[in-house]
Amino acid sequence: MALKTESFALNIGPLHPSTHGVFRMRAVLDGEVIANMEPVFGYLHRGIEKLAEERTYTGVIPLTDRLDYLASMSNNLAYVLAVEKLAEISAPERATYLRVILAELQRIASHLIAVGAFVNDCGAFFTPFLYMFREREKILDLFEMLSGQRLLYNYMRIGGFNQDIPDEFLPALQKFVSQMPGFIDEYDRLLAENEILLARTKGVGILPQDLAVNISASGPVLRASGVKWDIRKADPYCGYDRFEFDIPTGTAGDCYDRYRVRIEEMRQSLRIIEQAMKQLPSGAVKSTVPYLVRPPAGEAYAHIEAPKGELGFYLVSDNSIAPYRCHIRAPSLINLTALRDMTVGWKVADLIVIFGSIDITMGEVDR
Amino acid sequence: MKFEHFGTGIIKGLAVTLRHLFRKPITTQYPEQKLTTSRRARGNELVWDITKCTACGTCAKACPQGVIRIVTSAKPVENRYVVEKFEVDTGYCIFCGLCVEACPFQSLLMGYSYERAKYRRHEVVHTNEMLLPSAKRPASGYMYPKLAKALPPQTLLIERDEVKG
Amino acid sequence: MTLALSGDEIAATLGGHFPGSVIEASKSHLLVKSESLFDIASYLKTAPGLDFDFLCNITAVDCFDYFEIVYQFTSLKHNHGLVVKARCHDRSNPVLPSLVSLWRGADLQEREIYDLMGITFQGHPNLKRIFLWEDFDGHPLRKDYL
Amino acid sequence: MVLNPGLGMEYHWQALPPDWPGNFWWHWLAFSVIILAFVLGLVMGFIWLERRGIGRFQIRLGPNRTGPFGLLQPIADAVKVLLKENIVPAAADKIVHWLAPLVAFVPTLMIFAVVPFQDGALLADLNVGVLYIVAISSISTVGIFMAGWSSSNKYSLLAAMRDVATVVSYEIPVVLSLAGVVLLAGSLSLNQIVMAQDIPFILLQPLAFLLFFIAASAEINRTPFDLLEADSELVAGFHIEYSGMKFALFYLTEYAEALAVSAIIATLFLGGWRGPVLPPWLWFVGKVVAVFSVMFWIRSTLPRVRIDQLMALAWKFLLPLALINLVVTAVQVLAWPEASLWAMVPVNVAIMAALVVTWSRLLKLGGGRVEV
Repeated sequence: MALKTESFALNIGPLHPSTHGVFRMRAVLDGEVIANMEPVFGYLHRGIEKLAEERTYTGVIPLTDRLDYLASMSNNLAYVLAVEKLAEISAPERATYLRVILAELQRIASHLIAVGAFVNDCGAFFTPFLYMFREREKILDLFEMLSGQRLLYNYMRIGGFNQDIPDEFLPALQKFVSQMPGFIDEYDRLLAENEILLARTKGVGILPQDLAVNISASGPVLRASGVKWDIRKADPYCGYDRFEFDIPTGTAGDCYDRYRVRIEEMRQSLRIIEQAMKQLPSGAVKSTVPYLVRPPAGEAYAHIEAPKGELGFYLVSDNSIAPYRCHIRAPSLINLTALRDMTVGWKVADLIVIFGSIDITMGEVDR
Repeated sequence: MKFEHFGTGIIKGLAVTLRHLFRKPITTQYPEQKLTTSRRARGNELVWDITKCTACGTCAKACPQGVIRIVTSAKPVENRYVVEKFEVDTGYCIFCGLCVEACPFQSLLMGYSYERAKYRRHEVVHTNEMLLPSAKRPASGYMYPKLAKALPPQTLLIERDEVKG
Repeated sequence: MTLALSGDEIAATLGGHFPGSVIEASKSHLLVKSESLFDIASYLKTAPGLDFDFLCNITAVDCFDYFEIVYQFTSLKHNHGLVVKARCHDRSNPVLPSLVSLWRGADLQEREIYDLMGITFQGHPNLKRIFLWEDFDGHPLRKDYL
Repeated sequence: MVLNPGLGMEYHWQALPPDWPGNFWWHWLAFSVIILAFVLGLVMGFIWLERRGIGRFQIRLGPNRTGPFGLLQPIADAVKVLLKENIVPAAADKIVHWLAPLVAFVPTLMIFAVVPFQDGALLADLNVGVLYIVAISSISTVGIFMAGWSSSNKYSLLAAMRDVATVVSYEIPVVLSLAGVVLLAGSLSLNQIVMAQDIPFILLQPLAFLLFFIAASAEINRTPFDLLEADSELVAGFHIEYSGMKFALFYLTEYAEALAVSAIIATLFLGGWRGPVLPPWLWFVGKVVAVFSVMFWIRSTLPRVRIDQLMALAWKFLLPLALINLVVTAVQVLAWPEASLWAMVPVNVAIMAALVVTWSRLLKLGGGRVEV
């Protein structure tokens, strides 16, 4: 006897524990299976690109903090690199090294949340999440020591930093770097071979290599699909070519690979930090930059390998003190392009896992 | 890759959590136990040194949110401007610290204190006297390393959490 | 280092295939006619030696007289990049061909430009507002939006 | 066949300890009060224990503001929940929505009627105790399904469907793994089973214990099988539209079920109230708490399985192993020499290890994309 069945629409979000903010997915379900899925954006749209057009070049930096609020340092870096490219300013050597250290610390912090939240989405009851928050907390402590705030740092400036690092920073960082590998090993013991996690993530939400390139995916999502593409290697900024590190890549492009790539990237980041700490020169942290930067008319695109992917700032100047146009290439948004392809045919529970494995921040998706 | 599909991973994970059971909790009991914030803390309110202020208005221009309002008047006898009203609407303030960086006469500092919740909307607007430094409203060392040196060192989790993974 | 290909050289090769389609070529970018944008893009994607398989970024700039759409192409294979621009002079109804059929990465970015800048991309499978709600009036990133 | 309605009651009456005061009705009243107090008290204890325990597993403190060590936290929670407004969705099926918490809670409470707190100290020493538990415990599902259905919320409905599927599948391994114990003890009465455990059945029946623990956790929806609450997917599952007293009942049910399973495991596998030195009821409570501690330890560690994996686990892993265990036990009961019962322990542990390892190799939980 054939049962009469009917698919139904299920709104996942905007207020849902696993949408990492205010994201909404309109899923059409056939029982538990997703027959169709449409992402709905815009619940956190603040018009940052428009706001940036009315602020001085320096005044935009606090705005960039609020893009990917889990990786504010990387956003600052991408923006100041774009302005420096536009205004042809170069930061002093010490500042570039410090930028590398901070960007890599930020990558670890962001990946810790990404992995923790991802495992939470798989259904773990906050334990891995809180273990990872503990290490993130240590990084936030370091950032607080530098910038005075824990989340929205506003620390980088056009041409360097607003102030030099305090004396107690490097010993604390050294301690963190020496402790962190042990903690990463602990996460691996907790999660990497867990049969349930493997069952939930292996082979789930596969993003094939050609599709990953075609949708302009970047960051761990692209690398998990097997593409060895990292802007730190491909287009080095801040002297990343001076450091030795590997680009971890996945093979299958499934959720498990994305999780593994993030864990491995943390190890590589620690390697970079160690090298940068050894090579850190002394000297000024800010080059002489006029109080109100007036870049010559023109345009510049600077991109960095942010924790979520390729974060780019496209700035157009009309030789005034405010950007004429400031476009943000947000990796979180673009990585979501293939969400429908990755989720249709999977179950509701997988939808959450796949979405969690992409690792987005709504502040960056909606801007 | 080798996966043993008979629960070894689960048992390993259980061992990790069990080990954590015997570690010291890393949380602090907030209202009783307080961590010392960073010496450069960008705390809640601006601290304004009226004696050094020349009413130049640079801070107001530097503010990306436009929350600083200065009313000045000229004092031709002393050949200088005086501030009649210095008003900060901390409700709109994003505590970015750009005004402190911009101040050329070291008369504006970030506050070191926190816990400044208010019951009324108008109470977040701070004017003249409310911004002056006092024992309750110490200034932080943000942009001023000398001030920072005098403040107590920040409590770091890394110092408290000694256990190696 | 991602090699930024010079617009001049690409313009020279393009001139043979698409005569008259390149309006302006400089060291930094390539300005093409909006009608031939799609053909040029599909050529750039597959032409041997170029292989721009990665559409890095699309953005639009309101220059009052015209809208300038900036495409940043990257080739992951050869590690080089190219900036291609196109212009829309009709302010009331700016239209460009959509590149979604070539790079699906253009999908959300074109929707974003449509939403905030009001440029219609012909051939886009799902062109509707992305950040703002459906009956929102105006396009905020235009310079005349107040 | 004519059922003799007097038989069970008489049997039960005779099974009472001779020095027990009063008559049958006094016994009934006293034990109803004891069971209610036991369930409510221990459920509150469990809530406190779980929150504090998970807090420590997660290197934080857990609730510690209400009373010493936060001991009054469950009471504060209860007061808060009871004072909350009772909100019923406009589109809900009101009567069913109202009935569902009761239907879910009462059977859970009824399980304790046959659980012995110490020798003979139980409400009804049914000679079909295990059967009674199995029968009564699955009624809660009806309540949960009623809740999911009547809320007219899609999340609740999904959760309700998941629960029904889970219980239907997991009832079988539960019964089969209990059958091994029953074979060994030679009785369905829980008190008799406790009496039979000179060696705790966890040692004689390790495989049955493992299967029962997994299956029972699934049936009462403890992590990693908490699919019908699934806070990361279904927000709160079947009780998403419940508030106030009715929500409190569901919350109570959840922990009462955990308590019931802990009590059953303690009785059937850990020797129930038997133990040296300490008074029997304390042994019983201690064992119950120990079993529950393992449950929240697991909860604090593991992610959740998916619904199809849950089904696969039941049908491909638990069911065949339970059947094998039943056959092995039956053979052992027939052929094993009575005197050398201790020798059975290593044999059965070895059998369990071999079976679990080999069967796990055959089982693949991952992947499995469903085509639409």
